[in-house]
Amino acid sequence: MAINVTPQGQQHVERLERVWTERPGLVGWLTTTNHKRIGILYFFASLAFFGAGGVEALLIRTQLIGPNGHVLSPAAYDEVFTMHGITMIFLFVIPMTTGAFGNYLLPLMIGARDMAFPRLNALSFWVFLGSGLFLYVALLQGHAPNSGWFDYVPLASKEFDPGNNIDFYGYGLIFNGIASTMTVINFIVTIFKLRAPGMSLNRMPLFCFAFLAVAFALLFALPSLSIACLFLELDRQLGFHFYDVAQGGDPLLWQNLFWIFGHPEVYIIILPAFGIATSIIPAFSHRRMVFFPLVALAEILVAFLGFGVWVHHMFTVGFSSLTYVYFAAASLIITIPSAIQIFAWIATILTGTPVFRTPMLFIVGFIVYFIIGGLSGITVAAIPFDQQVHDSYYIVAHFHFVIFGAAVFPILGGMYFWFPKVTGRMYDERVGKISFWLTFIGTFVTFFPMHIVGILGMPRRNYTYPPGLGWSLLNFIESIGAYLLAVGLVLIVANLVVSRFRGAPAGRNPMEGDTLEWSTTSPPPPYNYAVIPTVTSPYPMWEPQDREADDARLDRGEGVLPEGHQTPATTVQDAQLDEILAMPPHSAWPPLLALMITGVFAMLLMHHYWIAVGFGAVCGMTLLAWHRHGVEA
Amino acid sequence: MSPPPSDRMVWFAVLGGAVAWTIQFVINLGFTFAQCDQPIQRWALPVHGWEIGLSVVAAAVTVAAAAASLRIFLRTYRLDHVAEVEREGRGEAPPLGRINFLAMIGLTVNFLTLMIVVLTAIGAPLLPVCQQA
Amino acid sequence: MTGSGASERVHGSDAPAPRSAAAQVAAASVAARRRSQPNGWWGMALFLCSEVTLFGTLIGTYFYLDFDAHAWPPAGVKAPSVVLPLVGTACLLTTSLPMALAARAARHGRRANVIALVSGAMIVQGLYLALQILLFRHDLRDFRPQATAYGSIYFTLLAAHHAHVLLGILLELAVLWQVATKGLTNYWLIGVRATALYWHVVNVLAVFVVLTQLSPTL
Amino acid sequence: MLAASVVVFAGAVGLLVVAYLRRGVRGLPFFGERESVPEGMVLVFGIGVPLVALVALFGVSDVYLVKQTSPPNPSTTAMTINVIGHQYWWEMRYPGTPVITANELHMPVDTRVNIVATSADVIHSFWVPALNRKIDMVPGRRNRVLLYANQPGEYRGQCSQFCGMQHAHMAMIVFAQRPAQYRAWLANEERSAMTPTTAAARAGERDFMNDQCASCHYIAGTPAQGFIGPALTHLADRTTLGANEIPNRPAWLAAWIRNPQAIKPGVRMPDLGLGDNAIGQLVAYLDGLH
Repeated sequence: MAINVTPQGQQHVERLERVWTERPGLVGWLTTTNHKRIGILYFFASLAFFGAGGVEALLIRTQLIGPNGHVLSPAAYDEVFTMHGITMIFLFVIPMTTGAFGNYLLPLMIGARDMAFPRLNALSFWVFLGSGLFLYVALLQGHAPNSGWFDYVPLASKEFDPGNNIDFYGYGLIFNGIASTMTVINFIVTIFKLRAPGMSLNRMPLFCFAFLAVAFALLFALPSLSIACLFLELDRQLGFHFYDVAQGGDPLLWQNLFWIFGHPEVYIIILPAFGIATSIIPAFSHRRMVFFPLVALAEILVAFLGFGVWVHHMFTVGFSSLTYVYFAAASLIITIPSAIQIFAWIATILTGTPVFRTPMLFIVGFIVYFIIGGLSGITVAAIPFDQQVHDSYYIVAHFHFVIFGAAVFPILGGMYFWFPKVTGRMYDERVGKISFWLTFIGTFVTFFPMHIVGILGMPRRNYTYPPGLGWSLLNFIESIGAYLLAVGLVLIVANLVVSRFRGAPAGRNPMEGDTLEWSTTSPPPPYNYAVIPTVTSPYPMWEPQDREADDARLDRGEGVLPEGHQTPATTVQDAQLDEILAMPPHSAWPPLLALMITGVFAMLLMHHYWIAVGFGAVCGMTLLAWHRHGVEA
Repeated sequence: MSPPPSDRMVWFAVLGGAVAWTIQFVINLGFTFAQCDQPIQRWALPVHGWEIGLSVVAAAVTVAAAAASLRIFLRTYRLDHVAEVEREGRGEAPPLGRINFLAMIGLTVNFLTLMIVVLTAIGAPLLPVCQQA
Repeated sequence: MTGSGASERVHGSDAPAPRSAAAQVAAASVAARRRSQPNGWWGMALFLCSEVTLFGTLIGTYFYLDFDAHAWPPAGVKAPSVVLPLVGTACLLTTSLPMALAARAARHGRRANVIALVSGAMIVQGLYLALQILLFRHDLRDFRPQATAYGSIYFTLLAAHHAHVLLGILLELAVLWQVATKGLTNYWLIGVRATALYWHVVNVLAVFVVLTQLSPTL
Repeated sequence: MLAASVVVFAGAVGLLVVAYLRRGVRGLPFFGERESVPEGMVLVFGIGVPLVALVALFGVSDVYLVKQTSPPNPSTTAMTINVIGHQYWWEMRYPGTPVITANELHMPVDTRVNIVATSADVIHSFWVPALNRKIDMVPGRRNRVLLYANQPGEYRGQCSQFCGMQHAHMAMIVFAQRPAQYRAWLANEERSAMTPTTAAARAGERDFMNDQCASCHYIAGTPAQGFIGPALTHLADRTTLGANEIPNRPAWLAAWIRNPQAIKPGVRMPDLGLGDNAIGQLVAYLDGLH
């Protein structure tokens, strides 16, 4: 987008403004198909769920602050730790990364004006919201899932869990999976087809590589989870026998299916963090990432190898050691892409001239914690060691360093980093730094002692523990750390909320960022760019001649595409201009369809199968209407 | 570079090893499950024999893919140091830059998948077939 | 070609901007000039990736349970009969040809051919579905999914594929209706191509499903 | 493994510190701005070094050590004990003897004991951290693990796979005893239950056999043949009740019988609503089962 707009350029801008004006008010938000608005909706929804999951975490730590705690009843504790896991993974990290960051930034970074399927994009948000509320209705009713987010059968079978707690889980995750599948299909097509002309694969920002990897991983991992949940519900509702060993089923079938999804999931959670890190580090180090192709490769390869390691969650179920070796081999080699990234980041910071502002601090914290989590990860890839610490607090420590330390820190850093772009105002740097140190120290104090307490033999998922086993002090420290961490997180939110209204104006590129989104105004206009940007490198903002070319083309009114919601589509590999797409404007169908789908699952849950079929039929008709009133291009 | 390598060749160079390992992995897994996870032995499979055979094939394919990517890499590298431009993330113009970029990716991917294939091949025959771990 | 070169041509003559909505000629010319697959095609292709994985999981489950079992199929259940399923699948496979031709006709804007070819394919697919439903009900009389794990996976696997056949037929109905009423607009031209792609994959899946279903006998 | 981890961690953090100290300066000390140096760094530390370390780790742990930690062939072990996981307690059976006991596993020291771990309901996991690794107890599988104690003593074990509401209170004690003591214990366990001597105890026995108790519990040599709950043949010789939840003393036993749910919410044993008198008699009976 042009940096300085001349009068001739201005008239083109005004035309775009007219074409892309959005509906005002609530209706505007309900029927929007603008990727930035949808991103913001995702952001607030998943932030709310993060709050809920955080409260659950604090309840857990309060319960365990001392031996024989009785803040929660055993039953309540089981529901709380289950919902904590489900919330943080399915309702916070994934929607926050793919939903909020991906939706808002991806089209901007590739120089597009929207996602490939804007209405599908809206639909996946509303379906995600439906599934989240679906699961939380369960908690409010006191029927929340209660056999862990891993939900092992037979504990989760009708015989041992007769209530509808598990049905909320089974249906809820299928429901949630629909939303994620739609999102990732949208992402992949967007990245394949909507890159600005000239942005061939080797000129694509690393952020996009990370999200491409995430999208593919989710696309191939989710069916396994959906099938596992389908089997579970068939067993529970219709008396099938997939998991019933008495009738030729196998409880380990669930574990296999679940972890075929569950391990790629771990990388799905961490990869967006890599993407955010790879866009923050160059900006603050004032240099390009060291060894660009290798970093891009590492992001893709992690997602791929992640499918070959799932049984390392099952090293104690008694498979043959031969089976385990196949997985141990992959589990060890998969650390190499991560090592490549870590040292590429470090080398970039080392050889650049880094400025340690708040986002950068979070990234450094992320690197430190990712190394800790990664190293403990290697130790549990060693089968004999894993068989000792498996299902102990050592594992809890390991994956919290990976998931909280390594996945959430970049999210927090990214919030600070892109806050000026989204709101047009700066956050408070001093408060930002304080909030970083609070979260950093809090995280360490909360999760590091868990390694020790785990090696001392404390199993996971215990609602309490007896005194005199040497666990009490460590648990006390962990709980204190958790409160510290909570304070830090609240401070971050406070900082952003206050800055939203009081912050200094940010301008276009307050972070000296290197990707396209920094070339447009903050916040960006509905059409993102007045001219479809020129791209000749993965760091477009560091190619001044291209930005000047944009100015010139705006004056000539070239590549403005002012008639209708238009964006160019390009070829998949080399991004040569292929056609001009007309994007659908606002639409009421997505929220409506999402409502119908919610109806289907609600009715399934209440065993009104015929009504559910009715809702299904209505969904079909809604889809017809959707396509009848589809835009014509 | 005359003529540029066909897309089919480039993508084999990138994905060959990955696909080979996937197939080796799935078949190996099928064998141990079939052989070990049943109360009564319905069939006796030559698991170790199959493993070695598979590993050899997988390794061969991976090496072939690696060789392909090396060849493509060198052919593109000779031309005004595209590789350097790519390594530094300056984005040489496609298709040349993109092909060189993919070739570098292919080299690494095939190297790492070859490692997994080899580790599996070394580790597996040393262990009894159905010994519960 | 360099990026700037590309974007200079954003308004160039070879970049077809959409004209009035239902202009079939324009649609056909866009289709003719396209150098890569359109978004709609990619969307369907990726959706099908997830469907293929889904069936991979189902088939994997079938054999996982098979490997677990003392006897497969369990005592009291006779191994599936081969002839009808194979014949049915063979007929279904033939429908890939008319669908492929329909996609081609659509790209050349031959609306009548599209309608004829798709309806022709749809009739065969409908007959296939009818046959499969009969067989399904017949099997249900022999053994039930609630009886053993074998029954559970057997019927789930088949039901999943039949559901996909049904969905495909519904897709075709929608496409036929729209193409008949609105013409081969760009939107529905891509719709035809996506539907054809869907059917190719469903047909290939049919082969794997039927081979799995018959594996105890074969 | 720990040492290596510390080295890697220290190295990486060290580099970050250097980066902070030289934040004003481009390039590296000594090497300057040559791009090939950081790239070489990525190749060496990102691929080369880890690869060597990982291959070594793979060979040592996943190929060599696995053989050591895999359960040995039963023919090479001195004895076998079957452990069956229940929600939320452990059943121990000593093959070749009529002994069936619960929650307290007695074994001789310096003896290789082959544990066969199965489950009667959901998935549990058998773990005595001080004696060996854990092994899951999966319905339909007979997993095995070696147990070996070279010191006499009491070792705490706990279920480590989430198995329901009282997962936290599914513990056990392993008594590693000198062979003589062990043989004495086994000999005693092999006897059928003592016939009650006092009037109260006899009344308690009657209640036990007539009330619901007998339908769930097993007492050798009596009509009580239930296996839903723990075997009580020699209950009085155990040190704890409710899977290591409360000490085995008459007062506690009475409290447990009066309302198990109050002590261990979610436990399978129901509140039988017995009067104090009946409870007293039951305690008298059970407390005599040595």
